[in-house]
Amino acid sequence: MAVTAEEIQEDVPRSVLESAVIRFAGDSGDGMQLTGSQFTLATALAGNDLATFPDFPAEIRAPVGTTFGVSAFQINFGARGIRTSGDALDVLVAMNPAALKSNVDDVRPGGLLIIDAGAFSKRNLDKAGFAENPLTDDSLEKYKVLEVDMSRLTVEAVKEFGLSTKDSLRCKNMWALGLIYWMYGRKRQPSIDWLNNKFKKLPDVASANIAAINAGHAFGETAEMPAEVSAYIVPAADIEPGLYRTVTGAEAIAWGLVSGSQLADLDMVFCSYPITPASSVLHELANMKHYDVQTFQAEDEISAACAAIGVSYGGSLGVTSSSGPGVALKTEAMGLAISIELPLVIVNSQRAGPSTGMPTKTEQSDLYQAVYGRNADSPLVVLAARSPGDCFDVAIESVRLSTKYMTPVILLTDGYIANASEPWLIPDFDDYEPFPATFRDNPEDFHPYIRDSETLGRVWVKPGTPGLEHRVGGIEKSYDSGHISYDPDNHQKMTDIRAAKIKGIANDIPLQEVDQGNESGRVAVVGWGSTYGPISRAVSVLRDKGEDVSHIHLRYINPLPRNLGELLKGFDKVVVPEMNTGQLVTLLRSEYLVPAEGLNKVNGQPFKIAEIENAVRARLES
Amino acid sequence: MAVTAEEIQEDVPRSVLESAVIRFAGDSGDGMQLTGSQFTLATALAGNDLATFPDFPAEIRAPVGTTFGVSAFQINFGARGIRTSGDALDVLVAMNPAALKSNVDDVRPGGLLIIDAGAFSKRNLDKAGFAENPLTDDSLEKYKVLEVDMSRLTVEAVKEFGLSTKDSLRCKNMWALGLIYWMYGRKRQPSIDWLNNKFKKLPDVASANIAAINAGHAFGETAEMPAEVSAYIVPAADIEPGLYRTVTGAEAIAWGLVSGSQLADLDMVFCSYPITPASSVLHELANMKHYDVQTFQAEDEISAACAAIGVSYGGSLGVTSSSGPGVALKTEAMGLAISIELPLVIVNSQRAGPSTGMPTKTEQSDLYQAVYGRNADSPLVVLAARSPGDCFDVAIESVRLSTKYMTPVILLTDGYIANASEPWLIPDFDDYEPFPATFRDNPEDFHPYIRDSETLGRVWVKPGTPGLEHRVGGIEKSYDSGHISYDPDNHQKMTDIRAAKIKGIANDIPLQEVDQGNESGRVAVVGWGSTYGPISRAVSVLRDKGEDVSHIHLRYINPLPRNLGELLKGFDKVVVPEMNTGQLVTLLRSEYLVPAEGLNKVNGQPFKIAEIENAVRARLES
Amino acid sequence: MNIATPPEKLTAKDFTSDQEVRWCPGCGDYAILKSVRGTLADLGVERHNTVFISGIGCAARFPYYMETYGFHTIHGRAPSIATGLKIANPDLDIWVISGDGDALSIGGNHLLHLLRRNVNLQFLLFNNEIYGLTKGQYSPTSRPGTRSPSTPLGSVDNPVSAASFALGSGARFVARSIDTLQKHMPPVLKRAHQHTGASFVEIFQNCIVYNDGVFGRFTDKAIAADAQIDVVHSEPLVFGKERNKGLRMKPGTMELEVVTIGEGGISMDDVLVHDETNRTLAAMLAAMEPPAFPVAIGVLYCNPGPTYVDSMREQAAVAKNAAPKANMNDLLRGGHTWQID
Amino acid sequence: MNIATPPEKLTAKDFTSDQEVRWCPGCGDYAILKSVRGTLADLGVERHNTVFISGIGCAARFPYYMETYGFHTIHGRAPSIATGLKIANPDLDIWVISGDGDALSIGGNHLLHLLRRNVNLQFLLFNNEIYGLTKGQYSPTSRPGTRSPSTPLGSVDNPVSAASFALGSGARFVARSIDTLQKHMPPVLKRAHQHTGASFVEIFQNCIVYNDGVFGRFTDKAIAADAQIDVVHSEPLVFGKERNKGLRMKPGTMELEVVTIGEGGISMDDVLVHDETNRTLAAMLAAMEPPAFPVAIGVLYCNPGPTYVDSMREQAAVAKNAAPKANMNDLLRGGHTWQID
Ligand SMILES: Cc1ncc(C[n+]2csc(CCOP(=O)(O)OP(=O)(O)O)c2C)c(N)n1
Ligand SMILES: Cc1ncc(C[n+]2csc(CCOP(=O)(O)OP(=O)(O)O)c2C)c(N)n1
Ligand code: SF4
Ligand code: SF4
Ligand SMILES: [Mg+2]
Ligand SMILES: [Mg+2]
Repeated sequence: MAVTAEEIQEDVPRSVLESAVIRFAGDSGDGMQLTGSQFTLATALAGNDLATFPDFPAEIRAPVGTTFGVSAFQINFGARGIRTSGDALDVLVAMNPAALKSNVDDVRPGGLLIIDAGAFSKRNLDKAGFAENPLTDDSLEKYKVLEVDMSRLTVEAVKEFGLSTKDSLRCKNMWALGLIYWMYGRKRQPSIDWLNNKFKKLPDVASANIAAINAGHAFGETAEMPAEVSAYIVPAADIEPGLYRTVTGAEAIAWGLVSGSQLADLDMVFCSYPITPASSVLHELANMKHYDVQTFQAEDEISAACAAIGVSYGGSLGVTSSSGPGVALKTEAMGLAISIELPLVIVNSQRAGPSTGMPTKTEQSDLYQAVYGRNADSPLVVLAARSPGDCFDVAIESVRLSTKYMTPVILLTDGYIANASEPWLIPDFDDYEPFPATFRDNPEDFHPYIRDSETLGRVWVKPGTPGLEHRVGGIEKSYDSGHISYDPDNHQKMTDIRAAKIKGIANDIPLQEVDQGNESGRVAVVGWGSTYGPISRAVSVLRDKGEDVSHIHLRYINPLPRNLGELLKGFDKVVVPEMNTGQLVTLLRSEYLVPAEGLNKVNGQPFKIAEIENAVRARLES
Repeated sequence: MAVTAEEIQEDVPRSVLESAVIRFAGDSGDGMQLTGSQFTLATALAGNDLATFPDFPAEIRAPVGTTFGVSAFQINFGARGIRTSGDALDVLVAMNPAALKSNVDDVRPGGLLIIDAGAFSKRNLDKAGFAENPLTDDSLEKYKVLEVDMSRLTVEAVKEFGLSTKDSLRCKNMWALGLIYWMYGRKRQPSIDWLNNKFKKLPDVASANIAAINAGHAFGETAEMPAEVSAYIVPAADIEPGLYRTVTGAEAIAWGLVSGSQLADLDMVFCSYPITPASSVLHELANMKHYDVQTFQAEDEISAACAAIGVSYGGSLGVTSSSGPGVALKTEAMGLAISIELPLVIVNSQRAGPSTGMPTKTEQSDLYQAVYGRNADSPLVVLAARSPGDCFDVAIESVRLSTKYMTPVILLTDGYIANASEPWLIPDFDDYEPFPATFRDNPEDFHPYIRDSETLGRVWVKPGTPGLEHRVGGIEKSYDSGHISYDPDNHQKMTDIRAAKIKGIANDIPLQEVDQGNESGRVAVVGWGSTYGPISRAVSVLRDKGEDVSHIHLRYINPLPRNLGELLKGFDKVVVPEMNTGQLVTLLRSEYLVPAEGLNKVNGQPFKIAEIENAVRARLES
Repeated sequence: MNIATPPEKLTAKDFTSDQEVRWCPGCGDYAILKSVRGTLADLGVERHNTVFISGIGCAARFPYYMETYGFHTIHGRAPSIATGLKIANPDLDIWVISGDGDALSIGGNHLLHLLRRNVNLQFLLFNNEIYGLTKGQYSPTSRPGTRSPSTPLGSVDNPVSAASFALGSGARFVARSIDTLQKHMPPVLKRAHQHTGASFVEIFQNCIVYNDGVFGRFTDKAIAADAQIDVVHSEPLVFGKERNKGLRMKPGTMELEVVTIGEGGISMDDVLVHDETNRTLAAMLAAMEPPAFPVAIGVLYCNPGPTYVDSMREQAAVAKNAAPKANMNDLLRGGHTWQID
Repeated sequence: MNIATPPEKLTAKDFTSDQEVRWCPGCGDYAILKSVRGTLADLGVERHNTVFISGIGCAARFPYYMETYGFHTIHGRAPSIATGLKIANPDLDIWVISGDGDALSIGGNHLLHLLRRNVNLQFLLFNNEIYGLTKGQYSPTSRPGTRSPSTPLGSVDNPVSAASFALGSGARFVARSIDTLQKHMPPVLKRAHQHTGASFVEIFQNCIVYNDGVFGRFTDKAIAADAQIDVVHSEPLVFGKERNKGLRMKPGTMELEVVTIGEGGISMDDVLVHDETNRTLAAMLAAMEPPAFPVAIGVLYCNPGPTYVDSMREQAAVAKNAAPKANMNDLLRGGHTWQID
């Protein structure tokens, strides 16, 4: 493999690393997310595989210098396949005491701390809640520490551009980036181009930032580095060839929904009410009017869901999106969509709860809500995306199933997937099989609840079609005719067919594949959603050590793949890691009566590889 | 045992029956519910055990004479314990063609039809959709038919009181009641007293109705009855001694909530938005201002739930009530109550769904919603009432658990229980152990999330208490202090303690008892809610025939009784009849990995005894 | 089922579906149904292009009885569903049917936003000041003191005025009629239909079962002429059996008063002329209550403005013109990319 | 923790909790917080008797910063929770804090019903015409054309006017102030506190991050005097740097106009005198928009009426007086009973 960007020209001796985990942490105003995404881009261009984890503070702009105002961006990159943003940090860049305080525990012993000593004023130490200056006591003993007065060095580096001190200091993230670029032999040019473009109208700011990058880089090249700090090279990974870009889950969902509606030959109206971490899908789509996408910011989630139903009733594709508390409000409307049998895609970007919970932290705890969370017998389809890139395909599949079977589909993603970006092998849209929706327009023998004998989906009619005028509602309907019916047997029949329709979808989805390992054996680790990365890595680590462990990862939560029961019964143990208190595990146990055990974590953070590895090992040994 | 009302004086030979099932059916305007409840009262006074099933039309006042305007009232009474309103009818009283049409199929072959021939005009036959007059073709062959021109006979009987023909005809339900009174040897006096009281201000109307009862009764005594029609006696049942009254589920819920709040030494505010079949609880409580009950009819269900949370935050007992679609709207608020850890009782009077479904028909399909239906890990307590009278105790238990553990409690009842009335051995309120709520008022070492070490419930503080000012919210809270916390480990700890608190309640509830049968054996029939009657009867029928079947009926759905798993494992088969597509069965299978099987019915009607009997028999034989 | 091409001129009967009407005999809803069917026939609209959307309630059963497209949705949410439908298909002619509970209790928020967005459709509120379908509880429009199953001692809340609320929410068309006024209602409905934007029409509707005669204070034959004023744009605000009563601004105040023409030196010139484009006047008319004032019916306010869906479509059209032809592969390759060989 | 007996006279500092304030530096919320703390101290209210209830949003973080009881609830529902609390404990002094999204988008219906019921509490709406907490999407009060992450080409909906909506919903106290007016706000808050019933106060609040300067059109120092009018009951409606501008009814119309005293024969006598009990005037004042008109601040409307919880309690008291002493056994045995021996 080869990167099209020109090869790195080295003049320093560099140690070779298989992978590295770096976290940039600073105040919300320090531009850590930008720094992280620039480094991500440079790393992708260098041909490494990578995964990232942005971690925002809950406050818009918390008071400067406080721990709850710390913003961080983590990246794991390597010469091998990378599945998670990394368990423990090799390098922490801490731009102030608060950033050090709230992140240092994640650094592996012996890891490197790069610290802006210029920010360690008494005032900042106080704000961060340090009684003692950690740079002067021995609390950082177990790490390598590189103290640099980045603040002063940055101000000096950008002096010539006449910025205020405040504005000068805002370049210090680029200084840090420059230093890290040097450490890992990254090329500066793409970031320089990006800065020139971003600050087109403020050339002094662009130049200052570029000067800061260069200064940081030069510091690495020329400074007398302490012995512990060296320059590295992380060779390119063996990556599937093709055209790549980075993509976040929110982007991929948006593009997948648009792609799905194009494959279904439908206009799409996306109806939503802002909520963290779901809003970014709305923002993305609001910019896509030229793709026959309309966005409707409703007055609340109920209205958003209902408007989406109105859209689908009108013969376009209605999509709505929220996070757990907002999806809760859509529940009654989902019941209507189930009863009225219209397409509807509901995207849930899960976050930590209950109630307001921790809006900026990730969790997978809305599976119960998705599968069971409605009054009455109300089956619908539930799908889950495993990674940012996977969101694209799952979104398309949601549209396919929703329109083909005239049913609501819930697409589960989460705050981690929504915000994290990963390199993505861009698919060719022409490779996707279209699934054009069909509308009834023949009045002959028409009834609104006539069903397709194969899918059991009912006919879809666009109001405006002559001769097909009809009336439907959320009251129980007579089989075929759709008229109001209180007939006992009819209700039984309708309940049964609603259930059969969803169950039958099992025949239209792929058989469950084993992601890694054998089709039977000692332990199956079964996951869904964003735990894909850590499970996958943990299982490959275990397998590398010769353990008989397999990884099964579900995209289809309801209905479940039709071979899943058989598959699970082939393992002595089934372990189900989830970022909740045990939800998928309930489904698997009741569905297949397999003694699946949960492995649960609800602290708002993705699983660490070691957590899964250890838990599975414990099962192997027991 | 003896009935205090004087004993029946017989002068006709009567066949003795062990039990009988009668249904009164007529137009909504025909007063069938009144007729039914008068007969119920007379039957109770005669010392029979009984169960009733009122079945209203969905429309307020459907056009006269149509099948969808038919209103019916069924009663099963007997000399033995009665558990259901009866599978098949022994007698159908049909006041018009529509009533015959929509009810005749429920009459057992050989059963008696008592028909107001005077209402079988061409017009009425047309409205009911009869092509032929069923009285003149042979479609009623398999029944005994007593045709009487009740309309004409009633008009004649009441002539002397000078009512209009229309008003005269409104007495015909009393004529039918008189006839049935004669058939079963009931005393007329209580109904006569009731009529005199009800029409105090319209003595002519009272007299006319009384004359109609007497005329119907006299018709039975004197008319040349066809051979098939005879007079019966149903001996008094062996009923637990004590003071009785009839009670509907809605009444019992209301009184139980009031009792619970008195036992907890709290004022209660009941916050609700009308919805069928839940409204009757609101209506009942709206009349109870002198029991320190306030009712608040909110603008919607969300507001009702939130107001109830405000009430509990204020140190009174907040209760809210609705049916499935309304409870769906309360979901987000329930999450707040879980997070904020305040008492809240949520009564769900279940009805057939999804969506608007069949509001007047019963179903048990909101168990998933109750147990799993929220975003995030959101455990709460779920209880279920099995019968009208049982509602009283379950309501008290809901208040007890909610206040003791500072948690929302969902009380599941259904449309059948809410409307059906049964004889109720009135408990002595003084027998109930009080469970007074305690409020923190000591500022020393106070934090709002301090917990009781035994219950794990947090402290309850009344705003207005000096020195305890504090702030709480739906964001994740720091253990103890209650301050906002985004700390990962704290979220894990709080999630765990919320779960542990609810799980721990299993130690504060009774062990599961076996309602009938042995503690282990071939088949356990496990039920919850209003299926109690038919399961109980079906199991006793089977046991009478020597079958090894037990009946286990759950009041506690979450947490489940701590011995339930053991108990179920003692049976070869576990059968779970539910009026849904299989919800409790999911819980039992996942919780205990027992191969429980569902027996499901969703036609808006309670189970018939035979349906359960046959299904269990099939399991016994397989 | 109907044939695809509508006949030359449809009649009220052509707008009648095959569903049996299931309101209580004598319910005011029948009269409204009749008016609406007749109005549609008169307007010459096409059945297949007409959609009735309703929430839940007695009123909300309306769509079943119309031989058009109809959607009986969930309680209070019809405005949102109608908004989505209009966005998806702006060419449809949409009528929303709602009750006082549906529109002003559970659905108040959606109504507010429908009105401020000015979505182009007709919104008919059947106000019977009671919850009919759930058997007679009081509603947010019930008079204080209303005894109902949930307020056995009489309600204690102040009712909301539907028309005042609509005006406060930014409605640009507010009108009123009465179920029994079979001559009055059709022209009002036609004006509503003609108005581009959200047309809000409150119809006083008698619930014969749970709230019979509650509007008697201004609809009883004997007093109707003196207790109602039918407001007409550019015409003086006169009423009364003798048409000798009028409304004017009470001198020196910001209040209306009823005057008698020919008494105390009052002439026709003193009487206010109705200006349906004036929101202040509309608000004063909406607030009038008997016995001090007559109840205003007719078009209280009509002042068209930009509508949501049209503005949205225009913006989209501009964006489409500006942007290159939509192609998914272009989109996916639109950002920073790199090639791995 | 505080001691149980409040000291003689509390200061603003006594109303300051130990929680770190977490708004963006420069946010208008700080100024409002300062005013409220000062006002409570001036009013001499007791901390333990004071409760702040909020929904979700930046504004809704407010309760954490007050050394009183505080409940940060869920988005849009604070009015309902406050209503329940007031029913449970009518003696509490309740302040609801809300944002334009919280109160007028998701929570519009509850606000309507809070106002029409006239629950006795203070409702403060921090209107920054944007969703702050969720990072800057437009809100129902945003000006048309507002560019935001969800409306990159500019919003196309007509905004709702908070004060007009409140009046249309039946509010009996409507006032306005501006975050930066530290002298103006406290008296307005005191009037709100003094008023028995639901007191609605809209406070224009600058979101420095997502909507900075959106109120500049009437708050910029240079133009403020000419672009604001502070309305005071019984005083003429004059404003302007020279205090020579006034409002009057445009002759022959139902509209306000701005006049200059001393020009074109206009004298002080021509200028309207503010009558805070007149809803029509209040509605006209609420609707005024620059540049044609100044923005009205101060108490636009105050006209007390019966309040929900008090009426409810009175009704209950009467019922309790009338009915026999409550005893559960009596209740259970109240209907028709029979004895089985
Ligand atoms: C979510 C939900 N809550 C409550 C109900 C019960 N419900 C049905 S209609 C109605 C009110 C009806 O009143 P209105 O809108 O005035 O219509 P009317 O029957 O008077 O025409 C209520 C409370 C429901 N169907 N759904
Ligand atoms: C049910 C629900 N929906 C959406 C959100 C996300 N949300 C939080 S605050 C907010 C709007 C904030 O705007 P505003 O009320 O104007 O307050 P501000 O932040 O501007 O002070 C939204 C949409 C939520 N928390 N809960
Ligand atoms: S209950 Fe009232 S509103 Fe409903 S159909 Fe009957 S009369 Fe009409
Ligand atoms: S986002 Fe705006 S409203 Fe929110 S705290 Fe920051 S400045 Fe204030
Ligand atoms: Mg109504
Ligand atoms: Mg705001």
